[in-house]
Amino acid sequence: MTPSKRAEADLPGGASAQADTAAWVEALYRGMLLIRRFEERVYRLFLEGEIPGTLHQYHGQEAVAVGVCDVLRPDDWITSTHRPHGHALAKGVSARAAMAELYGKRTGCCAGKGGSMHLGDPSVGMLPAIAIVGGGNTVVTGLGLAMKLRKSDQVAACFFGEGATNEGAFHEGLNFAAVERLPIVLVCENNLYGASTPYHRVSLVPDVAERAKAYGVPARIVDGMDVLAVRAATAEAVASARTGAGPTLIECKTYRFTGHSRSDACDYRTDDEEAEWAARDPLLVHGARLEQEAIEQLEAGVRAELDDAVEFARSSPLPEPHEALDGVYA
Amino acid sequence: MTPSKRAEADLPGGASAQADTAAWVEALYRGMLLIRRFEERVYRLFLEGEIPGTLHQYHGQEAVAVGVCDVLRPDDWITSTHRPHGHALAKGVSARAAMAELYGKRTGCCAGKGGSMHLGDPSVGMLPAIAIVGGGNTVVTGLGLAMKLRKSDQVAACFFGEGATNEGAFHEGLNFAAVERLPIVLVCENNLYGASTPYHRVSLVPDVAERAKAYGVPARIVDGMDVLAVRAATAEAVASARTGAGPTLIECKTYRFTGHSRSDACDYRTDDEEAEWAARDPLLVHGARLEQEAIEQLEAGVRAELDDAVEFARSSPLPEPHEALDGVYA
Amino acid sequence: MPETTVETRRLTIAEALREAIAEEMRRDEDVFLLGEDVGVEGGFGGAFGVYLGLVEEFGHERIIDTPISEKAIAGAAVGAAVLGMRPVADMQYADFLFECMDELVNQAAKLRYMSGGKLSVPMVMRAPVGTTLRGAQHGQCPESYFVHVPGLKVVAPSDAYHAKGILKSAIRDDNPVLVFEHKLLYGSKGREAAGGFDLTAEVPTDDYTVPIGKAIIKRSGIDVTLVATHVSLYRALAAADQLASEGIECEVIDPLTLNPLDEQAIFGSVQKTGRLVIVHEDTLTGGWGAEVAARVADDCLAYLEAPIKRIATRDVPAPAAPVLEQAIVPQVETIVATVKEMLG
Amino acid sequence: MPETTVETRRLTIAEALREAIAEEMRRDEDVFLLGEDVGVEGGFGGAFGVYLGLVEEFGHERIIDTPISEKAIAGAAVGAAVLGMRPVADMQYADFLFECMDELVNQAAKLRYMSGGKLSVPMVMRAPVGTTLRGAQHGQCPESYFVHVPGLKVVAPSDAYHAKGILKSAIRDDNPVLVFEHKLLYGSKGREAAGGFDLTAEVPTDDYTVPIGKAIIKRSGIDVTLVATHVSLYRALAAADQLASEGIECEVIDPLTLNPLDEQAIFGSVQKTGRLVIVHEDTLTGGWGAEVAARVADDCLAYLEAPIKRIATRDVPAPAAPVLEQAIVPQVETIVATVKEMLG
Ligand SMILES: Cc1ncc(C[n+]2csc(CCOP(=O)(O)OP(=O)(O)O)c2C)c(N)n1
Ligand SMILES: Cc1ncc(C[n+]2csc(CCOP(=O)(O)OP(=O)(O)O)c2C)c(N)n1
Ligand SMILES: [Mg+2]
Ligand SMILES: [Mg+2]
Repeated sequence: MTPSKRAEADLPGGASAQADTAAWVEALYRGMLLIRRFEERVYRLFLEGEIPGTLHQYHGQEAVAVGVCDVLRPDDWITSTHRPHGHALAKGVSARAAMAELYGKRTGCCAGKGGSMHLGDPSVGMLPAIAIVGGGNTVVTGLGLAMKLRKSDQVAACFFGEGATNEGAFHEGLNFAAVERLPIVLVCENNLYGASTPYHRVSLVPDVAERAKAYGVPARIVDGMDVLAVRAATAEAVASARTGAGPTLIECKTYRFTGHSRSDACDYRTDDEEAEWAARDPLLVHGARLEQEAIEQLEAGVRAELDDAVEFARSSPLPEPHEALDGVYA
Repeated sequence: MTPSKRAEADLPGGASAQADTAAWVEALYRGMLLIRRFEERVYRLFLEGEIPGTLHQYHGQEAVAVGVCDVLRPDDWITSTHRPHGHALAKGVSARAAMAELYGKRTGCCAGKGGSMHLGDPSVGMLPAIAIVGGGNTVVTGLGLAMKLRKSDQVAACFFGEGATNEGAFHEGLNFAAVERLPIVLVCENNLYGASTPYHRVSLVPDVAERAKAYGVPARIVDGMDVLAVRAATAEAVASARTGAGPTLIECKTYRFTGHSRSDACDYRTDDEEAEWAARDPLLVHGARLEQEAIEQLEAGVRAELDDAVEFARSSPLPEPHEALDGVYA
Repeated sequence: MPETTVETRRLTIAEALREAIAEEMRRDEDVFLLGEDVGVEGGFGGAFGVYLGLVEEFGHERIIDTPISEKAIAGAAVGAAVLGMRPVADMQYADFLFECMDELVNQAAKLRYMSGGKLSVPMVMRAPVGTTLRGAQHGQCPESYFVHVPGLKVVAPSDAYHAKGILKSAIRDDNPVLVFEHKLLYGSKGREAAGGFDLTAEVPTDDYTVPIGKAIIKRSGIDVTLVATHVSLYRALAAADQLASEGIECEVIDPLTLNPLDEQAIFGSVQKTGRLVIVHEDTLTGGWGAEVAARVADDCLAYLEAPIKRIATRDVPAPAAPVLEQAIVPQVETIVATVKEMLG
Repeated sequence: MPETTVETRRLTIAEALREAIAEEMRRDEDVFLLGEDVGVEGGFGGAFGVYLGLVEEFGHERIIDTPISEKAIAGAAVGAAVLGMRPVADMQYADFLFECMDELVNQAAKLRYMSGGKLSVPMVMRAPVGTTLRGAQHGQCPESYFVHVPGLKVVAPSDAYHAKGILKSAIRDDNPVLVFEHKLLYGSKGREAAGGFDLTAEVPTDDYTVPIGKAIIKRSGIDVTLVATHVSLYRALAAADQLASEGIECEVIDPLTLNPLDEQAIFGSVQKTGRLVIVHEDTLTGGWGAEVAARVADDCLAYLEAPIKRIATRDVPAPAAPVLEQAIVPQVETIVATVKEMLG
């Protein structure tokens, strides 16, 4: 049983099961590490002028993407946001295809047309990321509706920030999902800020989970810095969705370790606050469950994977200019 | 002290105050009666082909418009919906100006340009009614914001149906009003149906008031068939808004006695349900507080007022075709 | 137009649309309908009765009554389409499309391209248009906004035969297609507005489709080309009748599809007539008539014997009073006068 | 252009806009600003830094940080304007306007008319446009959608002098005005994109305004008229430079206001040159260039010596890869080649 096949199963007991568990704990760590190192590389390559465009990075929130996607099957779907690198890697977009996309290469997961803000790949169950805040929250209802109408037991997960909960899309999407009992998991990454704006200045209700009540939707608040906590809550929500019980909202309390976008110095946050959250780094939290040696091995593996990804992206061909005109219509 | 000046005051005690009270109780009844008879006339005139266009009528919900507007001052504002006749009359649009507008005459409150769905008049503190469901819910925040910025003690009330609460506009407007502590009263007329659709099929939460919690906004549920109940809740909400405490949502449980629009036979409602609500007719409920003689006098007065209004509308000039081009830009 | 050998009946546009949806739903399990008030028992069958009877046949699973949430309706259609379903979404009035522009413009139209062509969005959005005494927020003809969106297709049928056939094409198309119909043309009530024309049409009993992207020559002529849709089309035809009695032969073209536009049909006609009048009920400035004029002014300039004229609703919101509404919407007399002036 | 006697400094567009807002807020208590991230301490001063420093001077009462709620932003602006305030609303990217189309198209543009002319909606909506490597949802130039809305005014300044002056006019205007600026032109970074042109301009220190509805002749010429805005304007100027060296004299017009369009300025130029090329970064089909072309094909047909050409962004969503983006957006070479072909 590979980690991703574990799906809704509980942590296994017994001897060989314990080996399984260890491998799975490592796999979760590796998933987060890949995102962290990917983001670090990408940031450097961006500063060096190799990667064009703009970036919204995922450092700090790795436990959410990995914890959620670990529960999902390949034929489950996710929607993502302007900050999609972590979601993409966690759902199974290869580092090569993601990196090449950031480079604007034809081998990218969107053939160079999506770029950082629209990473995604239908073949692994990820829509091109929607960079309109809240945009995924209505579209995901359609994914759920298709699954329901086809009586499949697939599930769709929708990632969004706490800032998105003030959009009309959050409201309409959640209510429709509730009424139709769609197989959807709403994953709110509450990192306290929408761009520079702290949530407490734009919502009198500090917990997004509170809002779910307005729609009769069950909600859970979890430690978004602990991949196992995220995973456990997701497993419950996914199981419930698969059996037709409708949507669940999971609010993951988390923090982005970088600026909102590439040029943000985060002067609207205090050093204390940043330090406090840095101490809860998901790699530290989960790393404590691994041997140091294992971590080093994983680092090496990830480094190799990213070396390869960068090499792949660099050596990939640019799209031909005329390709810009393809793919608008089917 | 005229009834509308009574504003947030409690029902008065004492002898002359009791006369006042009686006059005020009558005034409330008259306000509702005017709406009821107005709607009945309009419907007949529409069927006879005298009134063009389309109609969404207010029969049955009179206690809401009258109860709310009785608390408001002339310099307070309201926003209204596709079903605005009652709100307009209650806020002070004259029966003449309203009727002429329905006739498409130049003397109408919107010079013939608004029609049934956009009745309103800035000079009595009523925006042209917004016939986009939920449309008033964002615009009203601007009214409130202007009042707050100018440090006036005005208040803006926003009428909307329970159906509107599923629009993104409800969500964004309410949250923004809450965060900015705007002097707004949100008046939800929960008449159980949005067009043919019962609310319980489009919301898992039957009480709209429940939704207010998601924004930290206090909410009250009141008997929307009793003008005094509506008035009392509004008085509290308005007082709180005037002192800067922010918005309140009032959910008025009510029922429309006619179809959604002119051609609706209401086959989606049961006779039993209709009969049950007919027994709670706001004119009956409040009529019980008046002498029969007083009621007959009021009927006569209203009849005369409406005879005059129809006569005024009939004899008013049509707009000149070229006037269609005026008034787009200031 | 139906061939003479096929069996036909006369249907209104509303009946034809209903048949199209029912037949497609029978043919393909992936087709479903969603919108406000589309399937409530004892209800309206949609704002204009087009869906009456569908819920009885297909049940609430495939005829989905939604909350009043246009963003959810459009977003759900987009998402379901991505997974291969073929949603037919209903907007009671086209005026409400402004509530779900993001879902249409930023999502439906772009997801395929953003994915590098890896996915498709085979959805239909139906939206009734038309200035019909309901005032400024229920009387718009917003086709032109969507003509401007790369990734969307826009069709505007004006009779029962083409409405049924092109709706079927839209449902089978792998792209998002917006279908705009005119409220006055649904049944027989609009007959007067259409200048007395019979709005029913012969519709084959057998399955057929009408292609997206092909215009229809409604009437042949050599003096001037009239391009028009919906009620304006019937007014153009009425004008052509009047003008014919004065010896002026108009060629009347129903573009049927506004994007992709069948420009060749229009170019061909203008090359023959040398004169072009475009008539639409959408407002003038920035309306789709401008696009037609611009293309002709580029491709057919040498053939033009007169300035290109556009007759459109005046640049104002729709007023409620009948006398005012009438004053802003293109009328037969204006078309007649314009053509005469061009030729005089 | 500033007269020689007034005192001026060179400013970027961002600086000029900031000054305009600050001066208007000082002048008129009713002016205030609202939008996302506009006034957070330690924040960005809006998505492009235009508002830096404003909250320090005017406080959070008049510089209002909103939730991420575009409908609330636009709706609040509408409502406040009705009561006589003069809100300046901020849309971080013009792409997000699709989230508040109802408030803009159905409310802001129509309330005055619906009221029979009894009220006004003196609001401003600022929205940065432009294809700048951010992909399909952060690279649109959606001016044309709003040009189509009766009741709205649409301006598109391209240098600091006009940006400041016309934003002031917009704030003082009693109608809803959408102000579209190009992201690449805010500071000095866009210089390269603009063909090396200096994007700063001399801006008077004293109060001045630039009228809405008046075009600017940026360069005089007799052979062909180029109409363009934003980055395309600078590319048109660069093309004109190149063409001049080959003896072709272009007249380059910045319409500045897209609605109401200064058609007389364009007609006058076309009557002189007989040739018209419109260049814009909005996509081709249904873009505002079509309206310009249609008006000229109506009013100036007899003067035209060549087909009217439109050079616009290709009809696709904006791709992310630089090489693809470059392929769809109008470039200097295309303008040069088009003009030569027209004259050849
Ligand atoms: C509709 C819309 N409005 C505004 C933006 C600009 N914007 C991009 S990200 C962002 C903040 C989002 O905050 P949140 O949802 O909390 O996500 P986070 O960035 O914290 O991951 C904003 C305002 C946008 N992309 N879309
Ligand atoms: C945005 C929008 N969607 C749909 C409609 C069509 N419509 C008009 S009234 C109505 C029902 C409204 O229900 P509710 O808000 O409960 O008000 P009620 O009619 O019961 O007074 C609908 C769907 C509309 N006018 N605007
Ligand atoms: Mg956030
Ligand atoms: Mg209702």
